[in-house]
Amino acid sequence: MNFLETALGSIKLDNPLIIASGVLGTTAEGIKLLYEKGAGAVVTKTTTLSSKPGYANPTVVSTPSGLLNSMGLPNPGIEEMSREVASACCEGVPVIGSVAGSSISEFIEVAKRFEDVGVIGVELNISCPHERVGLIGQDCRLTYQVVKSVKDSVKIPVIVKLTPNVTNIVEIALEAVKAGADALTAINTVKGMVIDVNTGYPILSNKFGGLSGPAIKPIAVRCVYEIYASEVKVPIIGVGGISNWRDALEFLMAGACAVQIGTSLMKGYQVIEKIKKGLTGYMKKNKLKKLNQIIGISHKRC
Amino acid sequence: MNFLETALGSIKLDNPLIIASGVLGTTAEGIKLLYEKGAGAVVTKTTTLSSKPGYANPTVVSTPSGLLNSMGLPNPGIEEMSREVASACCEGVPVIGSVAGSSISEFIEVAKRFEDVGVIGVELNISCPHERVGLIGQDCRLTYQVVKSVKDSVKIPVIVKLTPNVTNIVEIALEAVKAGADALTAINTVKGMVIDVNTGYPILSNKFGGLSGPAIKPIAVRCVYEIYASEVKVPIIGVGGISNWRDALEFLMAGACAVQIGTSLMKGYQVIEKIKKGLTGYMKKNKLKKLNQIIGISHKRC
Amino acid sequence: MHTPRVCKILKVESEAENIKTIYFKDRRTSSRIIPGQFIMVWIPGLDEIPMGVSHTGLNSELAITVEAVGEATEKLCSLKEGDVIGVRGPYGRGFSPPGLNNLIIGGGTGMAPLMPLIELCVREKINVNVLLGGRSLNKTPFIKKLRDIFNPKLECFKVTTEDGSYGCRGFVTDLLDEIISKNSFDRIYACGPELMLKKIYDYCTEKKLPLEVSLERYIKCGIGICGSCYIGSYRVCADGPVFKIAELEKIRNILGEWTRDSSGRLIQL
Amino acid sequence: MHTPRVCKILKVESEAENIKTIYFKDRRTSSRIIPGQFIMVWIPGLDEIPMGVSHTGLNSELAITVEAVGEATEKLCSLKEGDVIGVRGPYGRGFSPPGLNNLIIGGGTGMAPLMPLIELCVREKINVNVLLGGRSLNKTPFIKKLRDIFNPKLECFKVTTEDGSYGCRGFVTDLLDEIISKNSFDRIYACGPELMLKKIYDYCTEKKLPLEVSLERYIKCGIGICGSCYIGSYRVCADGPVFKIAELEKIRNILGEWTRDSSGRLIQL
Ligand SMILES: Cc1cc2nc3c(=O)[nH]c(=O)nc-3n(C[C@H](O)[C@H](O)[C@H](O)COP(=O)(O)OP(=O)(O)OC[C@H]3O[C@@H](n4cnc5c(N)ncnc54)[C@H](O)[C@@H]3O)c2cc1C
Ligand SMILES: Cc1cc2nc3c(=O)[nH]c(=O)nc-3n(C[C@H](O)[C@H](O)[C@H](O)COP(=O)(O)OP(=O)(O)OC[C@H]3O[C@@H](n4cnc5c(N)ncnc54)[C@H](O)[C@@H]3O)c2cc1C
Ligand SMILES: Cc1cc2nc3c(=O)[nH]c(=O)nc-3n(C[C@H](O)[C@H](O)[C@H](O)COP(=O)(O)O)c2cc1C
Ligand SMILES: Cc1cc2nc3c(=O)[nH]c(=O)nc-3n(C[C@H](O)[C@H](O)[C@H](O)COP(=O)(O)O)c2cc1C
Ligand code: FES
Ligand code: FES
Repeated sequence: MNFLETALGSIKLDNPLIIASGVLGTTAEGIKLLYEKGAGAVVTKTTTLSSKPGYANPTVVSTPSGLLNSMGLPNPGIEEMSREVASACCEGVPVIGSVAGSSISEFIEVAKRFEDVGVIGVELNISCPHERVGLIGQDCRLTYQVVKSVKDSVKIPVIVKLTPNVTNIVEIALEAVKAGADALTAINTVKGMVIDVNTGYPILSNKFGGLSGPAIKPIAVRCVYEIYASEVKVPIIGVGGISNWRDALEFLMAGACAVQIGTSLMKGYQVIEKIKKGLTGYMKKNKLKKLNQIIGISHKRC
Repeated sequence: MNFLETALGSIKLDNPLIIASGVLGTTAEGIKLLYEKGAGAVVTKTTTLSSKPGYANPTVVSTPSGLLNSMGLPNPGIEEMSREVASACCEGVPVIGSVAGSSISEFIEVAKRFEDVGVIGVELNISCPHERVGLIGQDCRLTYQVVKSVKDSVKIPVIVKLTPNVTNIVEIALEAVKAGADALTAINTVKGMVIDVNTGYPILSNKFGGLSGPAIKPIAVRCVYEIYASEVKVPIIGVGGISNWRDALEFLMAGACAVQIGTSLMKGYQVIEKIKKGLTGYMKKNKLKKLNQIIGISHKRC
Repeated sequence: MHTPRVCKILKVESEAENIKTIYFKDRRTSSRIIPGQFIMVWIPGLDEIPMGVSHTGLNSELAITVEAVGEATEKLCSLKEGDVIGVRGPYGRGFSPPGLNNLIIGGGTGMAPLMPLIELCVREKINVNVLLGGRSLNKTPFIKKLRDIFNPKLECFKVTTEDGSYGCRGFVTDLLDEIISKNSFDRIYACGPELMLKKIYDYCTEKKLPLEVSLERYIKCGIGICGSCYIGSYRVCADGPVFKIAELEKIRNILGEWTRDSSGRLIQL
Repeated sequence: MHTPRVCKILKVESEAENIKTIYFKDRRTSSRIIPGQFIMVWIPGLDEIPMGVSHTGLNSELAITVEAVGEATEKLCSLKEGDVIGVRGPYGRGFSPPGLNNLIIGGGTGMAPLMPLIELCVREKINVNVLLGGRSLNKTPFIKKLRDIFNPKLECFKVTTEDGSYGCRGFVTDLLDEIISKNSFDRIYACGPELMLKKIYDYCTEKKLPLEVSLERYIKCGIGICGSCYIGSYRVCADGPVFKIAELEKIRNILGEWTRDSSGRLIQL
């Protein structure tokens, strides 16, 4: 019996552990390996129409219980990325294509090309804190426009990835749903900065970056909880600082139907199986049969 | 020679280490002790017109490299708090009164009462993430109104404490300065939540709380850097996750004229002298005479 | 670290009227606790309150002894085996290690944090004299437990009740003169109602006796950061709850006179 | 942990034309590094690039040997004693410990990460044979250092230059047949241009020899998380940079054929 099956609307997943965008899902072989290592699905590196080299190094730096990155969305462009993804999809790997662009037509084009090669859905990255696309997810109108346009252009589910760098994440979530979002991913990284005090230089070449890892878990859990408590009724994918099964469970209880992991892959691929094993153990111990029985239960505990 | 003197506009401080609001500055004797332990100034617990019991416990819980709290602004009301503060001010302790209220007139009244007992300035708390006052600091118009009204009613410097829980902290900072703010404090805590996975209960009785400690340092440094880089020209007080002199230095380099410490007092009062000693050592080693020589230097390193 | 660890209740004993002793296991607490330190007990969905630890046993077993005085303590007293509570800690500064000859004075549930100290003395065969005060036999906890412990050497254990239903009639402080004149104590430990402690403090100050008392104030964070529990410039949660006589000297004008409520307002005791 | 630690440059040596060896101290790296692991070197305000460690000495002393091939390496090569760099690491998987009889093959600055392995063998008196290939005497690093090391037992150290300006004329791979037919090696280590490595790989596969090579790909995070450095399903920064022959087998179609640029685009080598 599989205790971990879950659904994101029409997307059925064998287990709720999805690999977050930008974390190792950059090539066909990388994506396949992540699936072999147990992921329920893999989100690709965010892809744009043309290739982007990303920012100069340093692009990552440690912070207390976290990691700050400003990769700058390096990607080979959809032409080449869709070849990589096609190869993974052909072998049955559930891939979600992460999409960004500097115009609505670019979003549409990239999403369609992902659809063509057989992804199970696209995730719109309107939330990178160190990118211009991040501005979209900080604005209701832009969010609506981008989501609506993509939604009108593809048949596969459209997932919208939200940023915590807003005054009210629920407002943006509602806008995305109004525009047709089939699911929401919360959260992308939190905007931050690290300065080297020996030299005075901001360490990242881009100065600002996105904070991930355990440090942001309380922020991410709060966002998921807030969205689940709102009128938003589409499935939520929780992400931010998950590094063990208890963390994953915390997001499920807050209202997430699935979770993504990113930074914790730093500790090795085995974190995937460990989390699944832990969750399965928890389900058995508590005589639970389906994740549905725990998704959102924190909202009943008050 | 005192290497650590600094100024926040007309407020001169012996050293840049200020005790953050809500952290031990609740009584006369507490405030005096913090000053004896070496603080450059002490901000009081945020005070309202009438007494507030705060939220039920649990009001604090640990997070990775951080602390989540939702005290709920417990305070004895300005009548009683001003007596405590008066006693500290009489003995020459530089006290900053932290002010909140549920109406503009309450803000004004509390600020004036603080002024009457001799504080060196007031800090307007419009930024608590788990309080209604926090909504003020998320809105340009409300920020302007509250700051302007207080500014028009007192002669002492008015410091405005900002929240990171906004889309664009610079926008709010500019509004506060337009309304007459003499200095800005960045940042208050980041809105977060922790769920106990054994029971499903959100741990804090108020569910949501404010994240502090090292986890939020990269967010706080970013905010200070962004404000300093903007048209805002008033002094900035940096706060968020400072637990050693290198952390303090990071904020100074990002553009803060002074810093506040809160959560790191958990490790004991000696953190105050340790930070001062570390900063003095750094100044000497680098043959620097005044903090001015390092304040904001990161902006020249690009 | 300062996150409640959820523990199953192993056993609940009725200790006296409205007073229950609740057993559970928590390795972190049991491996670190010093008698006199306290823990924060979380009742999910309701409250989190400070509690002394009234027993430390084998295999990480611990107990708290709770008097139902309000919502949280009533709920705690109604819990059954198998129910859960959360605990974090241990916090604060505990009692000094016992000397050669020790006097322990407890008033009501104030005896709770002193119990592990008594257990320690008995285990290590250290001389210990115990005075326990209560309102009446039914309302006084630990009588049976202490009798069981002290049966072999009865002379060391004395009880007073206000109504005389057990032991001597009166207050525990009434016995001070007698016991202190007959003995020379290296340590005197006390916990109970603050007015009782104040009396003991005055007595010991006069006689220059080495007193330590455990105090109570409104605890929120428990980790010395929120400023809720000040007594003078001491934080009960971090600098206490145990204070030595030299420290009490600095707060003698507050002791037994003033406390602060949840908002920080001064309240006459 | 993955934050650059700023270090003062202690000394800069000119190693060959456009190649410098830069000495500095970093305790964390020196106390953990295994030959073959790499560090990320930060040039404040400019770039952060992967570098092998070419020397590990006493008192946390380390060195990198840098060939100026672009902006970052040129800047590094222009630094002087007293200037600062930042380093984080060590990262990745290094070489296996040497066997009884070892062959080390380096091409140009590819010899850098192999130097500490040679130092180790010499220090521990382990048999080691070294082949070093370069374009010409002026352009080939480490010749003097290796000659100093090997003077007492000259037979183990051979150099080839493409122009014959030193040692044998030709490629280092030309010497394989001879040295391998005369010896039986427990380990063969190689690092250098990928086409050279590919040749050595083919040779060793045919002869079933225990080869390990160190590869290069575009490194960004250095900690196995960003997916910039894939070669097949291996991450050079975390699964490599050293790969054993059985692993190379799985990427033989990529080796010497394809790499990826900073954007992840495939580039023909
Ligand atoms: C260090 C310490 C150790 C203690 N040990 C024990 C013990 O071993 N056994 C025991 O029965 N009691 C102990 N207490 C007292 C116990 O914490 C209170 O009785 C309990 O908190 C009351 O909660 P309530 O909701 O039942 O009552 P309420 O109706 O909320 O209040 C009743 C009284 O308890 C006080 N109180 C409420 N909440 C707190 C709080 N968070 N901190 C301090 N006082 C509070 C109130 O001020 C009031 O005076 C201890 C207190 C402290 C400070
Ligand atoms: C594990 C490893 C160990 C290395 N050890 C050494 C060494 O000991 N000595 C030495 O001289 N060189 C070494 N290199 C190569 C060195 O990192 C590159 O020469 C350097 O990054 C070039 O930077 P640049 O700005 O000077 O050149 P650019 O003009 O930016 O580029 C020149 C070449 O270097 C490559 N390059 C640029 N940045 C990187 C990067 N971040 N990661 C990988 N390749 C890059 C480019 O793809 C291009 O092929 C090593 C590389 C790796 C992966
Ligand atoms: C190195 C790195 C690269 C990332 N790249 C992307 C990206 O390209 N697109 C995106 O939507 N999110 C990206 N993210 C954000 C993650 O997908 C995720 O939302 C975030 O890291 C929080 O999850 P975590 O704490 O589990 O890492 C990246 C994160 C990291 C650490
Ligand atoms: C227990 C606690 C209580 C706080 N109470 C207040 C408050 O009353 N008013 C306020 O403006 N900020 C309050 N804060 C926020 C701090 O002043 C500070 O902005 C924040 O904690 C970040 O700094 P730190 O990481 O050094 O703690 C509180 C923080 C903590 C941890
Ligand atoms: S309870 Fe917070 S300081 Fe003591
Ligand atoms: S450089 Fe990021 S995974 Fe290797």
